Amino acid sequence: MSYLTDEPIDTAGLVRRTMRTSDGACVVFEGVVRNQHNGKAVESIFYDAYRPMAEKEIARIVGDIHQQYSDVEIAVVHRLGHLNVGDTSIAIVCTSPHRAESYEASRLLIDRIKQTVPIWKKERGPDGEEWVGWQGR
Amino acid sequence: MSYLTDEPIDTAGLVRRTMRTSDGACVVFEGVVRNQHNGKAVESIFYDAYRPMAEKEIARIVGDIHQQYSDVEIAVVHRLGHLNVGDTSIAIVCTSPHRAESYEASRLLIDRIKQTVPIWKKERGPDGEEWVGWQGR
Amino acid sequence: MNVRLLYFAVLRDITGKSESTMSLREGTRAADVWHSLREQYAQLADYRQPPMIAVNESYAAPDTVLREGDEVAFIPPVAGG
Amino acid sequence: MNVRLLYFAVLRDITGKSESTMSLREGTRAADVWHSLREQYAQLADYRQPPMIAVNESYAAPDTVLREGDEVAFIPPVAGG
Repeated sequence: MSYLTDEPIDTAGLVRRTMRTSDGACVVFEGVVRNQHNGKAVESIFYDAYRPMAEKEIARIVGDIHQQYSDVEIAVVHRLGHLNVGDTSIAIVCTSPHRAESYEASRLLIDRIKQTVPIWKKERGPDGEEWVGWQGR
Repeated sequence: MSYLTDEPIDTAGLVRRTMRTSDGACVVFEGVVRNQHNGKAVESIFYDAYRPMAEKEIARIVGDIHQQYSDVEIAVVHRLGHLNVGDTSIAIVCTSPHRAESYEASRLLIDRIKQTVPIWKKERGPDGEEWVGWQGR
Repeated sequence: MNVRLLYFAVLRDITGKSESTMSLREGTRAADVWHSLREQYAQLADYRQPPMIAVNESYAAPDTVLREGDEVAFIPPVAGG
Repeated sequence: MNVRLLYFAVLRDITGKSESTMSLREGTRAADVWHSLREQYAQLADYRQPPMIAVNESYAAPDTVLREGDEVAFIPPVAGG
């Protein structure tokens, strides 16, 4: 299964396909396009990726976290392309018999995905557009 | 608005009504009826509550967390009555500009709700039924 | 004076009712009401320590002195979530 | 020998292409390729430190020696999530 999609993310469907009858807890993280970033207005975002490598990187991260939290079932979907304010860019679903593991796994997953997965975003606003992270180098 | 319901919880609708355009993160916790508890098979659960007091307690907890995490928008719904395995008993939605606060607020909310809100559950399985927590006293 | 007792969860099952009115002497404390329930219901006899207590929809200490018209509920171990 | 270069995000905008093939001497290191891009594109001239580097879809050190047919991508600061 692919971790990347060009379509709107169906978070409820993802939860439904992830939950097992032995799970008592489900923690969902959704990253959503905000209307501003560092004080600058944002109207939309274009997400770009090095797709085959991004798939491998996410798979590696999911594998690591699954090894560390073997009770946790994990689903991750990152959307690419043009997104508007309010659109979900990433959904991470963690389900487990008890809640502590799902909270921890969820937090680690998003932190690591943001660190190393080759995905980029170009923010568009009334003042033009820019690739996030490049200007500050 | 009431924090208690006798109907299935519409988590996606709750998220939709909670998100603001300035929010970039949404953390959802769902508690779900499991098929076992301490090794005993569970078929269904009956949730009972001291309703007016439960409403006040949840409101008090939400107020406390909101004071501690003023950037976080919070929604909580607890379902009462008869639930089957796989049904969501509680949904907690936290949204904020950045993710750290929503994760922390979400975790604190469920921990505190489980500690003090006057809600009880009677588990039903092939071996009969029992009120959770009473036997162990 | 009279207080209104509410019964939830296991206590409703044990007492077979969801509420009752109890006549009390002035100065009666919440924990005293628990002990009178223990005398009436054999299944509660072993529970010397009262569960958590709510007076008028708020948690209250066991030594809270009750007043005319108070709504009193004993709160068995909660299990929400 | 030849390697295939992939350009993403800001680097695609700056170079105006999404991939190219580059002829290299044996023993060329990944960072050397970055420096030849800096010579070609004025907007990259100030970036002495290469960004993260991927060789064949995995992160690799800047001093990695490239081989015939390698797929090389420079990874600007990522911003997924």
